[in-house]
Amino acid sequence: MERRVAIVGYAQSHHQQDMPMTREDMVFEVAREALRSAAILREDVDTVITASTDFLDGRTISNLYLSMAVGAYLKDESKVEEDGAFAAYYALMRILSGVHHIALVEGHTQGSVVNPHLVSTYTVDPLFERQYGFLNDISAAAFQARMYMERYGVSEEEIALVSVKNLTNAARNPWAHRKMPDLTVEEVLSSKLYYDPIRELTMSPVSDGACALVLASEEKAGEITDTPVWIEGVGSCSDGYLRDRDICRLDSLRKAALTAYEMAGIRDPSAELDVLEVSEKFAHEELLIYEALGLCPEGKGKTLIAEGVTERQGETPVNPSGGALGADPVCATGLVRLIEAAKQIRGDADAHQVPGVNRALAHGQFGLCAQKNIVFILGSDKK
Amino acid sequence: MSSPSKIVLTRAPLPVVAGFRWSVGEMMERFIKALAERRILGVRCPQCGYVYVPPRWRCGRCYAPPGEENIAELSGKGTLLSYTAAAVEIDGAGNFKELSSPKTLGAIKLEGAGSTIFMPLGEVKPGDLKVGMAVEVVWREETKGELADIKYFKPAKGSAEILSPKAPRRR
Amino acid sequence: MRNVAVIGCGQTKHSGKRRDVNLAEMVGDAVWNALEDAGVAPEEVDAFTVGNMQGFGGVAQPEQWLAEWIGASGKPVLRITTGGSTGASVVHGAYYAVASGLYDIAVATGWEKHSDSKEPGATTGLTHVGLGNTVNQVNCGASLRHLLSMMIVGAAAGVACYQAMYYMHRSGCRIEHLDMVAAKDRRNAAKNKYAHLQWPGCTPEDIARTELVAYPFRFGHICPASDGASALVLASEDVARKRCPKPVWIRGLAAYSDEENQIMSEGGGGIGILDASQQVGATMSAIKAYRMAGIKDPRKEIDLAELYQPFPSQELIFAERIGLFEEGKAWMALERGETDIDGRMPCDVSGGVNATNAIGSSALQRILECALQIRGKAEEHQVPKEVHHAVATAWGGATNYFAVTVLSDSL
Amino acid sequence: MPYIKEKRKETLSLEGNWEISASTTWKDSPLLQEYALGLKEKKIIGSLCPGCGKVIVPPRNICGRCHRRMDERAEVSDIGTVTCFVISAPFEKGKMKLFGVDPVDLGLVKEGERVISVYVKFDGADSNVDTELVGAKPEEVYVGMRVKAVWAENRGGKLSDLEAVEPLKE
Repeated sequence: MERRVAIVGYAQSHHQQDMPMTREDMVFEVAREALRSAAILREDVDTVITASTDFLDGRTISNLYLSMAVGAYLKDESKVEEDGAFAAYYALMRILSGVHHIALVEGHTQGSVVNPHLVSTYTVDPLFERQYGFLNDISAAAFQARMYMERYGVSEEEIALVSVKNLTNAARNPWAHRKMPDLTVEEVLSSKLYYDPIRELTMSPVSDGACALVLASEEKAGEITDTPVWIEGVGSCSDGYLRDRDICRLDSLRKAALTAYEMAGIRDPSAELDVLEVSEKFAHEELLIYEALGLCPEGKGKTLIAEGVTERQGETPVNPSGGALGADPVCATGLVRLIEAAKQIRGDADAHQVPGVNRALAHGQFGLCAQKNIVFILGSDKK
Repeated sequence: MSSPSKIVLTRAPLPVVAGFRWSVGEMMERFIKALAERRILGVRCPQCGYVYVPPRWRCGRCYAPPGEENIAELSGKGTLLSYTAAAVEIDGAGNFKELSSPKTLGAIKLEGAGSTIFMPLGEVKPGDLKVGMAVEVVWREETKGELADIKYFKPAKGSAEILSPKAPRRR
Repeated sequence: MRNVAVIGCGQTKHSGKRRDVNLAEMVGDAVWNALEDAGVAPEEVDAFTVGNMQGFGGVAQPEQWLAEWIGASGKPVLRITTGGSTGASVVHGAYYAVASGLYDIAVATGWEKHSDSKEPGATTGLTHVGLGNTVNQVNCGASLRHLLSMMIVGAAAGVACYQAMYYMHRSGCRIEHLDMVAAKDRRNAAKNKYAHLQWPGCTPEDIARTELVAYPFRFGHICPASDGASALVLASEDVARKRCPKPVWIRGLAAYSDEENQIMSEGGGGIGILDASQQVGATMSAIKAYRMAGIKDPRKEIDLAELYQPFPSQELIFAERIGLFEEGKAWMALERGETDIDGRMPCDVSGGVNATNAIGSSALQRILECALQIRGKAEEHQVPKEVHHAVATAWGGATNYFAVTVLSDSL
Repeated sequence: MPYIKEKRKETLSLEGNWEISASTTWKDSPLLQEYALGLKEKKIIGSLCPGCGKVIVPPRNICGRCHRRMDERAEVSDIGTVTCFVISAPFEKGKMKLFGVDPVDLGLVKEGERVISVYVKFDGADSNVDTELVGAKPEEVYVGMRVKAVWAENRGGKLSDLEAVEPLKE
């Protein structure tokens, strides 16, 4: 990247089930808090990019009634209709272009308004799978999990370890939704079954939540903060439709990660990344993500979780915040990862802080079986 | 965060249902009509050889445009790539409904096909399902040229082809 | 700053019913036409931006289903939607993708397939915009008669009707002028082979004979609900100079949001805009876009405008808002024939949104039409004069989203 | 109308539903209820922005211009000015349906009636309220017309307590 862009402020809501707050209030609060955390005014912002979807918000043109709340009045505004991490990516491009200098990024979903799993049924091919009625994000993930387990000899217990790690991590994160400090593998495996082998505790919860992020160009970042978190690399990629891809591999994530690594000059991600925040909507997905991110060879994801490598105190901690299993306010989930990664670098991560983080990875995804992926590499000036 | 936490939940007193009727295009129309004759059609890309089920006129991999002459008929037999047993289903209002008995569902690669199709399974207990087992289509009694003509897939007789643990070749 | 050019344009025939194709095929057609026009192979495209109104077609995140149809499998795809202005927002997205230096060639595409909805026109989608508010109002004891009076306006697509009245009140514009705009748009559309409502030789009197919907809108004033898709190929300066004999440069762009203005805010609260035709965001967007493009006097320097005008009043309002005419005088220019295809300031020579409205495609088509005119490739509706600078607008949300894009034949 | 017609092949259609109301629970603030309760006492309340001083009727939570909460309330007059109006075409039986019901059949409007929708800026407010103008003919309404609220006789704290506005006789 020719120019450098930094994260200079952020905020998130207390993600929870059925938040007793209007969408407008929720968005207003995180936007105002993000600006406050960057110690800038709304007037300083050049462009605002939000993330939400019409189906999930229960309103066509979901951002329409929120422009005022988010602080976009007479600002160059746009909306991405997917995860907030993609909104950050768009805001990054806007700053890199030199046209804008400070961007406010916001993402939110209240899963209590419309069940996101219902919305996932609207994403499948209306001319074929949708007519049979059973394909949704959970059943697709079940196919993915079973295929992965069979192909690489992974057990349900090994997958449950991911839930145990993330949900116990979430217990230390004040913003997380599903906090289970004493969770055991047995409890995970006896939780309610949805689509075998996907259970309540191996899929993400339906959360209400929002978050916001302030990005600034190098010149502006210098004025705003002494602790900028630099975006050193970014990569995004989309796979084809479910029918014509190998759902056992996250090819688009692999490509996105390679692009981001190359940009950031990363050769050995396991050694060079101090912490990773990824959007694992299902427990088994985290193992696929390890492999696609190059933390281990294909099929060896289970080793990392079994050996504790990705534990909070492990060599390569993944999701010390609890990840998407800890809270999944759909369009905010990936953007929260970016915030959590930035917090880790700033040493600002509450009780789930990992010591000595200089470089972190944040991942966002959207679509059935993680069809679309985006990877950010963040770094600090220290080192 | 400070904020007042008073809200009202707003539910519509009247049912508002939006209906859709998606036009299917010519290739898909052929596919659907052929079901009446108990035939499953696909299309073979003339350039890269990938076989799409249902058929389509643009290859998503090499972008060549397959034509009518590339339409291929599939046998109705295939391999189970993956499966699940559903304990619930989602109704139109977004509620999870418990099923009285699990519904078995499969991800199937038909013989010679590139695409994976997702279909209900029948005549099999969840515990007997195995990745790699051979399956075949079961038609409903009277086929009418509708998607519902495919009733489900069931385990086929004969030896089950065991899926190689190696990932398929990518382009 | 990296310069960005339009190097390829593609669209499908827009019409009331495209039942011959499915959604994926329709969008694929537009993208392939654009790639062919640009002489770019699908493998060469670095990134995609896409958008439509997902509730209108009943498919959520349709780009996930149709990624392979537009050649986007294995590529970055960004879905951008802002209501009516979606088409322009995706082009802006593609502009920034290239201008950022991350990508060299980007494709922007927008579409709508209204006929996939069982309800007439855009009923489903438009109902869903404010349904939450309406339901809250009903629960707070709104009378049926009040809802009816809102429906009257709703039938004329919301606040546009009021907006027209504000404009007419302060400018002196009359209903006859709306007839003139609508007739011009339909005549122009007849020369544009991709347009929907094509009426060769349509006169203002023809429009005046159509039924009154709610004063001042007649049936003949209102845009159709169309099926169609369009796409643009954008490229960096290096690529554009090598690959394209006549690149069209995107010289300025902005999209300032205003306060939502469909009389209410979320939940049914009020809003702080008293005159719906003010559209401050449009003016601010234009000022920024002209400044970027180095245009000092748009009235002299702009050769042609493609304005987003589902209703004829909006052609006049937005032409003034972006500085093409003096305040309150666009209708006089219309009377003098200045906005005609051979006029001084041709407006919507493609027929505009008033003649073709496949929502996600509409605002993209405005930019596309400017590019065609600058390249001299608009065929039958090509304006006789040379076009050096053209401006495209977009309008969306509840009159609160705008996008202004300035295109030029040179840097 | 002599539009150019085109013939195109129609392919099969497949159907699907989107149960909008059954699947959606919107969350709203109680502000509109608060406003409706005020109407019962013939009070029209708005929210007052402590930043810019604007009074928004009905009240809303947030002033986007100042990007701050509008927790204060202000009462505005029930006399105001028409800032804009739209006049319906004459209603005819069987011509238009409202939620599947014919408004003429339902007795909401009379055959041939023209409804005048107006935006009214009540004195003291910085926003419009949309309502109906009664007691005036379509040709009599004009921008700047002074009007007064018409209150329902039996008010129940509903939005319909503010029935309409009528010309102010001065």
